[in-house]
Amino acid sequence: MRISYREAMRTALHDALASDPRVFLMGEDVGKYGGSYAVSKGFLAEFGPERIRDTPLSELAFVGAGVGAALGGLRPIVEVMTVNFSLLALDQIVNAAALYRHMSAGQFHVPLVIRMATGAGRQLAAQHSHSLENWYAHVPGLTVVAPATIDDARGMLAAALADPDPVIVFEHALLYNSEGELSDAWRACDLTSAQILRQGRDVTLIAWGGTVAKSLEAAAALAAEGIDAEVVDLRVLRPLDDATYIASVRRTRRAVVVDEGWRSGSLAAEVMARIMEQALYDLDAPVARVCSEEVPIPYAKHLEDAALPQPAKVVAAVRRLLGKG
Amino acid sequence: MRISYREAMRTALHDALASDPRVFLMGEDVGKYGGSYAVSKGFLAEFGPERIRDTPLSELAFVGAGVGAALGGLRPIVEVMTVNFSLLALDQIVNAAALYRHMSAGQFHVPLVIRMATGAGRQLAAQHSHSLENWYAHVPGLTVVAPATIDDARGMLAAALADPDPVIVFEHALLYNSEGELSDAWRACDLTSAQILRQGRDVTLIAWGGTVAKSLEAAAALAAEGIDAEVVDLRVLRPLDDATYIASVRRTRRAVVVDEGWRSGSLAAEVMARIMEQALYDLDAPVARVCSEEVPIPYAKHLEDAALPQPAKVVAAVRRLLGKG
Amino acid sequence: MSRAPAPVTLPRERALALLTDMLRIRRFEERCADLYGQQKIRGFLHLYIGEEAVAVGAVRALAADDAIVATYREHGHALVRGISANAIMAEMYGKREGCCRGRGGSMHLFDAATGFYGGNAIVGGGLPIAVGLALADRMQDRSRVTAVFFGEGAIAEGAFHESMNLAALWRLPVAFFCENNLYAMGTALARSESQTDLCVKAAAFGMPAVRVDGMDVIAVHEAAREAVARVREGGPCFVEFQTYRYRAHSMFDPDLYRDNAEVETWKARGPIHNLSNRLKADGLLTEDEFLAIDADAAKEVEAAVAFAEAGSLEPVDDLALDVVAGAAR
Amino acid sequence: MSRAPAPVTLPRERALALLTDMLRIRRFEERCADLYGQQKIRGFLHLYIGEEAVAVGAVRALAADDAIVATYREHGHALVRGISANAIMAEMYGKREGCCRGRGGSMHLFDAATGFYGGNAIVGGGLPIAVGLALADRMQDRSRVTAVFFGEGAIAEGAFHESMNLAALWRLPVAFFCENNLYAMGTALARSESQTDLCVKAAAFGMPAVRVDGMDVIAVHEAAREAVARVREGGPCFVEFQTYRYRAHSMFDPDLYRDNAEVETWKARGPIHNLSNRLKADGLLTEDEFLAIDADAAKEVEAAVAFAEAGSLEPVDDLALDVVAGAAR
Ligand SMILES: Cc1ncc(C[n+]2csc(CCOP(=O)(O)OP(=O)(O)O)c2C)c(N)n1
Ligand SMILES: Cc1ncc(C[n+]2csc(CCOP(=O)(O)OP(=O)(O)O)c2C)c(N)n1
Ligand SMILES: [Mg+2]
Ligand SMILES: [Mg+2]
Repeated sequence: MRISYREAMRTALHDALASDPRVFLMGEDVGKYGGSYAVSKGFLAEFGPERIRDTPLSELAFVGAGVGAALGGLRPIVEVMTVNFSLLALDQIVNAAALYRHMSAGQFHVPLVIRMATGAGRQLAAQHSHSLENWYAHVPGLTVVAPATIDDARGMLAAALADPDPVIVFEHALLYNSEGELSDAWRACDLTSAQILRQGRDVTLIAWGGTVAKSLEAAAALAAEGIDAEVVDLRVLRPLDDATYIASVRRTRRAVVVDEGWRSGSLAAEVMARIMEQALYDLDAPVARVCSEEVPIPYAKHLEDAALPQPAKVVAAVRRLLGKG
Repeated sequence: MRISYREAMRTALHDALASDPRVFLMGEDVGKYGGSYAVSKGFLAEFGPERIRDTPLSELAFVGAGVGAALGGLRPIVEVMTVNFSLLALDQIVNAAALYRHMSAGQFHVPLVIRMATGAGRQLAAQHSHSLENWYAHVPGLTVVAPATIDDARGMLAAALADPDPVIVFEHALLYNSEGELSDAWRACDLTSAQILRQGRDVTLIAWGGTVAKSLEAAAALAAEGIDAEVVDLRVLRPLDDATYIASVRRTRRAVVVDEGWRSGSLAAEVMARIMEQALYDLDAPVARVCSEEVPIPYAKHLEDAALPQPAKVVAAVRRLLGKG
Repeated sequence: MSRAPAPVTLPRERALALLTDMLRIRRFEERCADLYGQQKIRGFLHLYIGEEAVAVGAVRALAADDAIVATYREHGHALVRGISANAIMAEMYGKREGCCRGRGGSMHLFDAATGFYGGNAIVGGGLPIAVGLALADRMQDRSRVTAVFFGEGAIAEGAFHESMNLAALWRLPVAFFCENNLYAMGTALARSESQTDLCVKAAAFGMPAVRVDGMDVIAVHEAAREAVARVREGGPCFVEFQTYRYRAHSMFDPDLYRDNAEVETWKARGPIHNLSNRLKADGLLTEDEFLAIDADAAKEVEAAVAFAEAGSLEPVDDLALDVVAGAAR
Repeated sequence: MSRAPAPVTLPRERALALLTDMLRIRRFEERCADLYGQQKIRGFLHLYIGEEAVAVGAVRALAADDAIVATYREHGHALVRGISANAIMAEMYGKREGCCRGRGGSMHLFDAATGFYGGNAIVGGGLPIAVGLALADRMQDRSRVTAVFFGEGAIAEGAFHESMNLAALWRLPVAFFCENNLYAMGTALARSESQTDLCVKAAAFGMPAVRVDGMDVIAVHEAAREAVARVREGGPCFVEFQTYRYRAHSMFDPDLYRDNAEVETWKARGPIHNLSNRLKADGLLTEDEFLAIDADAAKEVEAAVAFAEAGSLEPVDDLALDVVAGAAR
């Protein structure tokens, strides 16, 4: 069945709400407005204002209320409209959600799902274009996922809700309109494994979220040049599934990490460090990375395009790795 | 002259206040209380409540007020008591301080200095023991420094105040009581270079802030075993001075990065990635890292010690690198 | 609206200036909506149509060197403040000739020359900055006032609370100008505030608080002038302007949360014909004069479009400029 | 204090129970201070001495299955709630027998059995969590009340504002118990709030707000009982307990910001002799009885110290437990 990412996410949410009375959705404009990305359109009428709970503009408190509601036995899905606004809620995420189990020595736990749109590419300029996945992936106590495929948009939420601890779900804003085939694999979605989306022998492209499609595009372009790229979708950003991408790199002996975050301090760096730690002697060349330039994301399209990872930059990086630069 | 880190920082602050009427200090308990680390004790009496400005518990607003005051022609030094509370102020730091110059295309800039204590080691438990340097070092528009030596405690502040853009100063809480010789070098403090604190031939230890002393201690222990370690203090976490540490690694052909942050998504990873990118073929072994364990920092001393990087762990990592593990 | 229009209490020239500004904003923004449809303007675009009286009456109450901090719905404020329509339009085209060389777009208009400190896309994000600007003025003995505009939605944010307290505690010259258009995206005031009387909330900081009909530019102007005078002398002040946006929140908003009757009721109170009718009733304006002002406004806008169309693109090589002083590191 | 003591309005047993709890806290904390000097307890230690009437009167006003969210100054609340002195002391020793197996320490006492949701070292950090607990109760039709304790310093934080609004807007069963001890570290209330009448601030959310003498445990208890009843039926309520801490903010605080006369004035109003004098005046307590209660309290504390001393250390191999379910990843 061919559906959009939005529809997949929407169906997943609908399922969760319909099947578990403990689940509710809370956030700015999830109800009357229909969700700022229209993911929850119609839900208010169907599930009512208690379970489709519009909140005031109070990111810190409604995320914290999600922590409390999870402690109180519910399974809240808190929607922080975009990662940009999550900066206001970080204290509750890092100092409460991520720490309760530990500080209480396992007496309490926080089965909270926080969804947020992330990323750039729609000319929303500097304050609305952040990609801060690596900040979250740095924090023990959190599980961080980035559904990039239709299957994951459909399947990851249920796994996140089944998790007894907080899960952060990053939905790249450019993905909502993307379409694809929903396979049966969505039912087996886990929060532990990376996935090989394209097999190849010459180089491994490691991507997640918004850079997966760009990497697949790059792989297609490379194929036309006779370069056979493998594409790994990390899917889960914390904990990283080292086994999958490192096995791939061992086979291809070359890798490019494609990350929409700024280069310095990126998750790409973490992946590179792990490859160095675990597979240095299997490499034929240093692992490369294509990240966002180290600038705030500008509004003008040509500048925004230049600031972000693009398939052409990935292709160029691969060519350099293969000495064909 | 032998002085404490606290005294060095205090003198630097005093100098700045005495020599530039645009400079003022603002934060929780910087005045009447004397500063939570006693750095500004006595300042209120000397400079008055306008310039030694106690704030209510309002991290978001008083940091943002610092941004505004900097835009308005002052040179605010905002003290966020500890990095743990800076989570509440991140929006103003990331979405305002770091972006104003860019969004306004250079019409406005934010000469703001934000000081904060960081790090663990005093049994303050999970919510009071964060090391989030890498979060800040990830953000374009910010300069991030970590004075670890007496000279830097004395000299970096003036350089930070001279910078036309926001500078984040991380002071590791365990350093305040440390003592050392103040050399004349403090006058030449820049915000650009890393520094070699100990020369050695066999391995490079790369550290900053709270891990510098631990690395020097490890180097001393290694020397007793006949292993000659070079110790690089990064000093500046954004932008990183690649030239210095990479030249060192080229000489020693081995490196261990010592980082009090959690391993995943650490600044250590960034350093490793850059070494891979720039000096892979000069390495005799994968670069190793000693970071905090991936757990919230516990209260009990034996657990806290186990969670943090320690000289013995650095020594062990070096031994492993040299095949003497 | 069957009552006779209230008489105009301002001198004709002043009243006409207000009318002119409102028309300039209206025509500018209507054109923006077109251009968005044509994909000449991209990203988020938040129109101010319906709310013009607030920016016009309030900004015109400020002295030339007062400071302004605004939101993402700030074209009106920028235009009235004196950023040229050309520079704003070119900015929204992403052109080098824009007031921020295309880096900012609709939500991030800045202008040092006129003390326009943005354009902020974080709800409530401008409030602490305004406090800091005012603090700098006070510490440097300048008599400048900082006016910060924000929607009623921002009042639920912690930033509002913390900023109001700091400004009141330190008696800083900040004019808190709240544009209460009843909705924050799709969320009506009563569904976001336990206390919908915003002046009560503001007064709880010990700050004077006033409510004004934001559809009446003269009332806005007079209230703002009083507030600004008070702020210049005595410390912060809060003004609630009761207004309404005719259009959707942004160009992405399907506008499902209000009913048409409500929109029409507010349109009937529209700030432009509110004033023009009164001027006409007082014999201070003819229909021809009105049309001439309107035509001038349209002309200014068309010139701005032409300017933006003819603009150039910032070289990609300059991407890393203006991150920190010098090139990005 | 030359007036005759006010009569005790509670039955003797109830009043004695309150006295007993206050003495338990007092002796426990005095011992903590010693132990800190001996470096048996480390990290931050915030003593509640002087404020005992608040925790005792308020916690005793809750039903057994109500929820509590507290701050880093929470030994008293934990003790009254029913976490054993043994488990608390062992926690502060960093021992495995502590209520959080040594992971939390003084600032992070937790206990699932008694609904004690911590111990939070972020000022204001517990407020949103309390809102969420109450939301969960409401949505699950439980009649539980959540009591959240916080200092007056927390009122300046955005978290207070946002949480008060959510609780009032959604009419959630939260009792906001503000411990106004006049200082936030070294910052006096008047230097942190433009409006020092905290009830005015709270009432601006449309929430009932009450002020009580926090040195009078009976007054505290009665006000808290009323508040809790109100919350259980109708929605949130704010209570300001006016109290004072006799000791420094933490063991690191040189306490330079208050003068001795002020401290002494408050000590004269001390909650323990306030109540014991009244009981004696009413003929409900003899000095011997008082000494016996006090001796029991001291005995409980000594037993707790012995328990903690005899405790064991969590194996370092278990460091990564309780990060997420299973071992840390
Ligand atoms: C902190 C933050 N949260 C959420 C958003 C998304 N958002 C943009 S505008 C808006 C509504 C703001 O309403 P209001 O303050 O009343 O201003 P108005 O748009 O009505 O002028 C929202 C929720 C944002 N930009 N910033
Ligand atoms: C968000 C935050 N900022 C700063 C601190 C440091 N700090 C700890 S307690 C405290 C004072 C709090 O005062 P109050 O809320 O009145 O409680 P009290 O200590 O008087 O009981 C401060 C500033 C903190 N823990 N959290
Ligand atoms: Mg609004
Ligand atoms: Mg207090």
